[in-house]
Amino acid sequence: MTATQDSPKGKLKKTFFKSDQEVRWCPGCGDYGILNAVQSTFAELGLERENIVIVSGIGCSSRFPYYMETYGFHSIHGRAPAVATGVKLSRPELEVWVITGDGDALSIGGNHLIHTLRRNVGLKIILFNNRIYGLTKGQFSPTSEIGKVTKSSPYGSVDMPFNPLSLALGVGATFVARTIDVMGKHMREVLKAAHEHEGTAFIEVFQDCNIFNHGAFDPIVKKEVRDDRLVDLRPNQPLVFGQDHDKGLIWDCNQLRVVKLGEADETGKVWKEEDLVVFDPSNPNPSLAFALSHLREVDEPTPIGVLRSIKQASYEKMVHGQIQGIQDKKGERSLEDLIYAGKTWEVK
Amino acid sequence: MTATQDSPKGKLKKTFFKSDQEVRWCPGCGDYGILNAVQSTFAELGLERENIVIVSGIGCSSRFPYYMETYGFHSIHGRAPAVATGVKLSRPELEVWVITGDGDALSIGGNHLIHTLRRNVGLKIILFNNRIYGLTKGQFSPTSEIGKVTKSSPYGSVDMPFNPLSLALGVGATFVARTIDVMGKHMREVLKAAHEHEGTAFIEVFQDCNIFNHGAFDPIVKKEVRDDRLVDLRPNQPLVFGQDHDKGLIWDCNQLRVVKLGEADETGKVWKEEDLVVFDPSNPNPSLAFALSHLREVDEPTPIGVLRSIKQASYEKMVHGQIQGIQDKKGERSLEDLIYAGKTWEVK
Amino acid sequence: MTTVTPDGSPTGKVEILEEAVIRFAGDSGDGMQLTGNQFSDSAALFGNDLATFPDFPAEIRAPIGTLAGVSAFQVRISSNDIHTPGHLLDVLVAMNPAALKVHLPDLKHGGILLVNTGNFGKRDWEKAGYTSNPLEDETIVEPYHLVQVDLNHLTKETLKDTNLDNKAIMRCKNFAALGILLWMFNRDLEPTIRAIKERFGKKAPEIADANVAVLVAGRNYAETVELLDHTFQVDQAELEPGIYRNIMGNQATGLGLLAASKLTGVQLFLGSYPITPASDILHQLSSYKQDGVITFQAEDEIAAICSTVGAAYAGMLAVTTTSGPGVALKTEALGLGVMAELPFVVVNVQRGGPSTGLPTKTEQADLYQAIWGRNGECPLPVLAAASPVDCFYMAIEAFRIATKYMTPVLLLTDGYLANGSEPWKLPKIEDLPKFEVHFETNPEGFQPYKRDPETLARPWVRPGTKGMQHRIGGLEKEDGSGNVSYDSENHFHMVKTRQAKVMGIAKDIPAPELHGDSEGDLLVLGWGSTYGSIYGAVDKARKEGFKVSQLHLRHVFPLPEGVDKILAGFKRILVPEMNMGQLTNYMKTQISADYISYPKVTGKPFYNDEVLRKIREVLA
Amino acid sequence: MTTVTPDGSPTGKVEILEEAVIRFAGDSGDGMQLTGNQFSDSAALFGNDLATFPDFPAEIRAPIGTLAGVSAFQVRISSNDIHTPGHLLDVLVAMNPAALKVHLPDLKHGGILLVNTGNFGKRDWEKAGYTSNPLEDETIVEPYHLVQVDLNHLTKETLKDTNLDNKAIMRCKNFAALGILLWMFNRDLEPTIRAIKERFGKKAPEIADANVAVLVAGRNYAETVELLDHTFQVDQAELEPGIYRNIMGNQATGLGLLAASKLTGVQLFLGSYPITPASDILHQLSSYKQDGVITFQAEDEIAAICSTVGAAYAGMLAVTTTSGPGVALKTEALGLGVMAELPFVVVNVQRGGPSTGLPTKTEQADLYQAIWGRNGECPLPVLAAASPVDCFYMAIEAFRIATKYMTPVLLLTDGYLANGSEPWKLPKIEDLPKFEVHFETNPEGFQPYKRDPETLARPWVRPGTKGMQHRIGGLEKEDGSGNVSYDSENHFHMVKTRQAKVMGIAKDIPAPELHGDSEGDLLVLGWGSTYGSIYGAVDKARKEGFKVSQLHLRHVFPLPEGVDKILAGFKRILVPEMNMGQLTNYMKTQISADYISYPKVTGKPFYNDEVLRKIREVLA
Ligand SMILES: Cc1ncc(C[n+]2csc(CCOP(=O)(O)OP(=O)(O)O)c2C)c(N)n1
Ligand SMILES: Cc1ncc(C[n+]2csc(CCOP(=O)(O)OP(=O)(O)O)c2C)c(N)n1
Ligand code: SF4
Ligand code: SF4
Ligand SMILES: [Mg+2]
Ligand SMILES: [Mg+2]
Repeated sequence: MTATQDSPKGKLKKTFFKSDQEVRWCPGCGDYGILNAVQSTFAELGLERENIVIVSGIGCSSRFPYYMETYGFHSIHGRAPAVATGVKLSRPELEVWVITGDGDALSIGGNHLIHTLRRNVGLKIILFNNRIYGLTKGQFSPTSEIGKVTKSSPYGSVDMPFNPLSLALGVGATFVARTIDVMGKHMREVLKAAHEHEGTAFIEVFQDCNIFNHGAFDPIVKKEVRDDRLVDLRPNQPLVFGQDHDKGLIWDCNQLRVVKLGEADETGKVWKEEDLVVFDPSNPNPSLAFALSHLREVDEPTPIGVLRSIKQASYEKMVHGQIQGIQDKKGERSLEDLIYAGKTWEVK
Repeated sequence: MTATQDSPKGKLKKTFFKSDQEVRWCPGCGDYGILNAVQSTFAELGLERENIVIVSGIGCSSRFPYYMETYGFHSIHGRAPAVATGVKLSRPELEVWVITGDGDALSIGGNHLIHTLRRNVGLKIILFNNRIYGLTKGQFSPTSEIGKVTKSSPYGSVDMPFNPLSLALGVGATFVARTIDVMGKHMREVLKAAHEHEGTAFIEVFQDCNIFNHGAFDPIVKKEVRDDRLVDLRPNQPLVFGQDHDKGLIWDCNQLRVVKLGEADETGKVWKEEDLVVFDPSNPNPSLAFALSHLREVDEPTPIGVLRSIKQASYEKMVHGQIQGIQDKKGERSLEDLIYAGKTWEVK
Repeated sequence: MTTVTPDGSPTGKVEILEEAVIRFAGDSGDGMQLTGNQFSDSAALFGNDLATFPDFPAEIRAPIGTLAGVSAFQVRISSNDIHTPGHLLDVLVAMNPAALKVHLPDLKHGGILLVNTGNFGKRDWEKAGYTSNPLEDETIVEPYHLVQVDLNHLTKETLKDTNLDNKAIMRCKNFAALGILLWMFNRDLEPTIRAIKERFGKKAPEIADANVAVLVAGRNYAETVELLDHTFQVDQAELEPGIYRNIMGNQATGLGLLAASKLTGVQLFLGSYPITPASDILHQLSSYKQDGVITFQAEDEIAAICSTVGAAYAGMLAVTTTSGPGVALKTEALGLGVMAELPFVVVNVQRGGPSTGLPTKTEQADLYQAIWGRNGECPLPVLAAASPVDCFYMAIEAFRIATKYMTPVLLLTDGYLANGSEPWKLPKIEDLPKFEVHFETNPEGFQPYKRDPETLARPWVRPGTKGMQHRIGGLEKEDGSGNVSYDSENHFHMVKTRQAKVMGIAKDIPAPELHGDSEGDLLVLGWGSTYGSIYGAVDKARKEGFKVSQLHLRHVFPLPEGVDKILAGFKRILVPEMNMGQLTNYMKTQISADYISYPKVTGKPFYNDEVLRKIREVLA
Repeated sequence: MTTVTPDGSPTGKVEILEEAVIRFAGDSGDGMQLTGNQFSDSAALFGNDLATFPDFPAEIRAPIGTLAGVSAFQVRISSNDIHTPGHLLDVLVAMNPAALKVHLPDLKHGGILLVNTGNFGKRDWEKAGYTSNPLEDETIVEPYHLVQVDLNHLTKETLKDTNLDNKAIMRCKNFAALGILLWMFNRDLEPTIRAIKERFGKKAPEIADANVAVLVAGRNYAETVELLDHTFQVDQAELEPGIYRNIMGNQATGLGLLAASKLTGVQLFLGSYPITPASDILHQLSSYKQDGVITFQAEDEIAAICSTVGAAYAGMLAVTTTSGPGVALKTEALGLGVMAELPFVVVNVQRGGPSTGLPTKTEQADLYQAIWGRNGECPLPVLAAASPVDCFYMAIEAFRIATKYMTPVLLLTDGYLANGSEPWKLPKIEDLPKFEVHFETNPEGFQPYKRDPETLARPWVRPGTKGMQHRIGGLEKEDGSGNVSYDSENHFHMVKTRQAKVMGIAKDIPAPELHGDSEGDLLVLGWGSTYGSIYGAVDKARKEGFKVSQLHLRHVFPLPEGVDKILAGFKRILVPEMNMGQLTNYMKTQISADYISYPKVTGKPFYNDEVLRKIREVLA
């Protein structure tokens, strides 16, 4: 608990959102970076601490609310979106953020996640994807790759993983994004976009578990390779990437394909920027976003940034709008009206 | 129970798969047509009754196993894919079919469904989609359209529905198809393709609930409109549809678009069959299948048939393959080996 | 004792009855529920006491004319104060052979059996599994007073000049039966005619007219042919003066939940997932939008309760409604509610179990689950409504306890209460239980687990309140600060505190009223929906001279203070319940006494007679 | 009594102890579990009886040097037959100030306190919340025999000529402590050196060499400086002759499950979802692929048990493993298992509750849930293992009962058993319980619910068996045919039959052995992991002359036949349990007697002394 303190709008520091609880993740854990980015973003946005509710499930990541000087609810494994839906439906005026892990959100909590997304409840969901169960000390998760050796798969996992972005797009998410624990600035931008979105914002963060799955994302996020292995999505820009901005994506044979810019390919064709696919996250049709989410991690660039952000009324708006409309038409009833209703008769 | 009876292979009648239980769906229910098609297909395939296990959840549709002279398990609401996974992993040699409804599979059972699909467990899942909860007498389901008035939404539902095919594609399903209760022949073909598939086959069937949601699919499946409102997918064929085969689908501005064949459009372009998208369900990249699943029901044709059918080892094959491999290398241990292992010492 | 019937119509002899039990039975499509309700309404308006109970078929509509498709509605009308819809029938209306087969066993010997012969063709009785026409089989119908009417023909004749098609015409035939029954009991047709017009008048005036015509035709036919040589009369009951309304248990529950919201001014939130026999509460609250009720049909029971937990945290009167299998799924989150000490209500409308069991039948077998069905030391108050009307008051009581003690509360009702109805003497609004809800807003010295010294409740803070940000969750927490704590002694302290808080409610709930003397040979102890069955039986037994009393629990856990003293006044305690002895075992853990368990697990409620017989047996 | 130590090394005085309790405590990264295990192994090889118990910190690795990051391992070595890892410590090894702070309260006055001064810098003791160096604070260390060694320095010096980097070098320091302890107890280094080489030899021979060097250096240093003026000796225990192995409870459970499979020849299937403290069973069975074990890490606990139900239906020995919150999620499917009468096992490794509670601490508070935690009348057998080794036998017993009676079985263990270890005298294979599993294959007269007249079990049919197709499910079914039935009397019959089947198991399970006389003033009744704590206490109390005996339940529901007779031999029954009195209440429902509940809910097991004190108090 901290005493009342006015929010010095516009010049908040991230410490304004720090609670008095000692942060207890392992040294080197990627969770620290995300905590940092969230605190900074809230500060930059000048949010009021008392108007924020952070709901989490169970997992290392789900300890998050303890470290935030906001309202917080560390609920049970996999159920954070359902708890948060109750909060948001009850109090649409509050900012409700959900913190969850790849096990919490996609394994036990898969059902609540997909229903939250289809309903477009106004929650901002940050999925800390470390491709492992951290808290229970290292079993494979629904995002662990095939062949992964863990405590519960000593001979290698045989479970095909989910692609969280494809999953979200498939169930009708209205805002889908991805960012990376070590890319603070990028993350803050994504978080801000999520904040602005009406309805559910789903953000996958690649997060390093220093203890049980260290370096899982190195092949694509290490500084040296990052530019060639990631494609950072910019609204209404052609899909260019590469350290030298020398590669791009075209639509070919019903799918996306990587081409080198300014060089002739085997057919002799020289690709230019204007041949590339131009990407618009606000397109109501999710076909291209889906194709992007499906780029193969091994040999194609991994998309980061906002894949989808469309306008659609949030669930709480629909719910309250309906109530308001009916109230406006019919008016509230007194308890007496309600009880003394239907067929009544008098005994004298 | 019926007495032993040899399966007269090759000349089976569908009655061979009829159990002695009286069928108890409402008169006019679409479920009858599906029961019929399944029995016929099993007969055509010459399956052995004792090698089939049908697992269902709870719902009108889930009464299905009682009517089949096979092994059957009417389990609990939403859990059929999980129960069936246990059966299939234990006994890969059995045919395991799952019968489920839109509430059973997509509401309470959503999590098991998506995990079954991503793992590619060798189950054949038939989802009876009547866009309503039938058994509990008419509440809206996760496939009911916005605005639907039901017992639990007297002022109209405000929940955005799932698109079951997009959902399946988003979570990595290897076989995805759709058919219609009143199109027996089409359904039997789809069922056969599902039977042949390795891994999970997911089949959505548009099913009329005569009592609580009668005519829900009429705008697209009624005989008069059907040809113009449905596009029946044929492998490696251009996407043509329409009573007069006069319409087709092209890829335009990052999504599919309907064009009229042989006529000039506003830009003056005359579209021909060779301009159309050619569809191949065996393409490992699901981008186009996803785009198809997203055609708008109101003004674009609804795809039926097989949207996706790719080769990928089934989960049970992976599991048993791994066990076999390790057994081949290390051999089984006797109980003695196992108990008298680790650091032992003797007390004399 | 003679009375003139309201419309002064009786032509022949009139037999005065204290009460009558009537059952309407037919195919699901025959409109038996509507007919039964109309008959009940007319009895209520007339001034009888009454109780009703529908008997639905299994969930899916079975093929027409089959045994599985039979739907029935029972009503008991009385000139006395009654509490159950009765057992053996005075009148059975059987619209087809299947209805006859299913329900005849319940008809009293000598009772009136009214059949619609229009549906007794060969195919009809074959479908019901008869090998010959049962109406022609003396061994079947001989014990009864058989009255045969071709209602199909009567209906068709009556409506032959209308524009209705045959299907629509045949749908009216239940009103012919109703007309006959109203004649039989000397009832005025007027209220029924008015009701028909209200129901169909606006949307389908031609249907309303047809139904009225058939109703009148049925009455006239019976009168003309003197269908019985005398008619019956059940006089007005001496009910307390007041405004009355007939109400079903589920309806009362829904209304009670909303009443709690109106009384406190705190908005109502329902998170629910449909399940028989609880769904109607969801339906009802969904129609309360004009009163600001938020209803959320969740993807499953887990999401339903979790959204409820979230809503309670957010400062709503939050409730989730379900039945046994749903509670099973909710237990993990109930534990969270106990740990986070949040106020919300879980309504379990019990049905036949275990597993999917008998979804449309009644049972009381979820008491163990309610009291003990969670991992860890996880106590929470358990209430049980005693009658359809009591559902209203217990719903309010559940919210009172939840918000005062900051705890989840389980309210048990069951299929019998849910769908059964009885007249409700409507309370004055000012007589309704008052309770206030307090949201903590003062940051001075605030701690999320600082307890009220009397109730041991922690403060309820609405997120959004300035300066009171705090974190809660499912891990054990330090008392006071609410910080996560792995400390051994704190854990023991918290386990004891949570228990003490719940047990402390015993002081704050009314001692159950004793029906009968405070000492005797036998106390019949019940809980929940058996109230009426036991009441009637104890009444009769006392009249027979037995030293027996009744005690009925509506607050089951914790027991109200003083129950031990009441029990001590009796030599033995008979515990009838619709389970294998769950209250009996629970009582053994609380108060030692000589309990006799009397289980009945047939999917049907106890009948007065059964309990009476058992009392006689025990005291023989 | 004097003995020569194995390597004949003691130079100074040797004190013979009956037993010693030693705890190694340090930071999570300090390797305390390994050190403790190595010390235990050497004691086991030497011939002591022993019991061990680790004390992990909460799940996430806390920052180095903090209180939350302390990890400990306790071992009690004895020349007697012992059953618990003991309570107060004879020796505490504290590798840093945080370890000192957390564990010092448990050190006996006069006990040896070995500290690594290398980690007692100002920043170190500040991190542990001390305001001055505790080693210099007499009020803190005065009551103990403080032994200060700079293990960091010793280790660095020893390894200064190796190629290891500083981090790797510092990881060896626990072996210096181990060397000192082995010297202190006059133990041969040889077995430990062999173990180090086995463990590290192949992958990292330079690490193995370094560890050995530091181990020897520790021993030599202690000997050279005569760290204590005398050393200790704990003689061999008189254990029954045989081959022994040290085993932890979870390990024994996993092995028992596999043993059942090997004994019956039926393949083992595990459907599970990770949860502390049950996950290790999943890990272990996942490594049993060469034995054909199928392990399925499901998406959640519901899928875990449902896949288990499916596997049981398919003819496997099927099991699901979890802890309390997981059982909460499994209850609906458990009901299905009861209704479908399928044989499978649910293992609940209990932890501190309610809700998420104290995941790494032990508790026995899921007994209510196990016996009564389901909707409807849903009885199933509940077993509880009494010791780490007993987990092996109870796992086999669970499958025996499940398959013989066609019922789900709940096996309760807990965190204390799961991670605690004791020596196991390995059984001869031919002495293991025999049981056969029968699959019905004869279609003649087959009915899916035709019952064995003795056990009331229905037949188990593997799908794929010709001519025996049938349908089962969660709706109530007709006895015999298994067809769905809504019949009232059939339902009552089935409810009674399912109950009779489970209660009938009482005849088929061994009466619990009485420890002590069959009559007396007090019976101490326990269940599950309290066995050892009660055993030691009763032993001592009897030596003190009290008329007290012990009865321990491993079959909790139903109670074995004859328990009532045993209880009748005692005036009062004391029930110590790690909950608020769950067995006590359960017993009240079964056998009336004068029970005294003795609850402890601190996340820690009972100590012998506590129980002893309570016995004295009760009998005072
Ligand atoms: C009902 C239930 N089942 C299982 C667990 C154990 N559990 C806690 S967290 C967790 C998975 C954590 O993985 P993830 O969500 O990826 O979070 P991370 O620790 O990696 O951040 C599991 C299985 C639990 N707490 N509750
Ligand atoms: C745990 C649980 N919750 C709820 C129910 C009630 N229930 C049974 S079926 C059903 C939904 C049925 O809808 P659907 O799956 O679409 O099947 P349909 O009847 O339409 O074929 C529900 C809510 C139940 N049986 N079990
Ligand atoms: S276990 Fe992994 S995810 Fe958890 S706190 Fe440690 S580094 Fe982070
Ligand atoms: S309620 Fe609807 S889905 Fe169910 S059986 Fe009747 S028509 Fe079919
Ligand atoms: Mg993770
Ligand atoms: Mg449906």
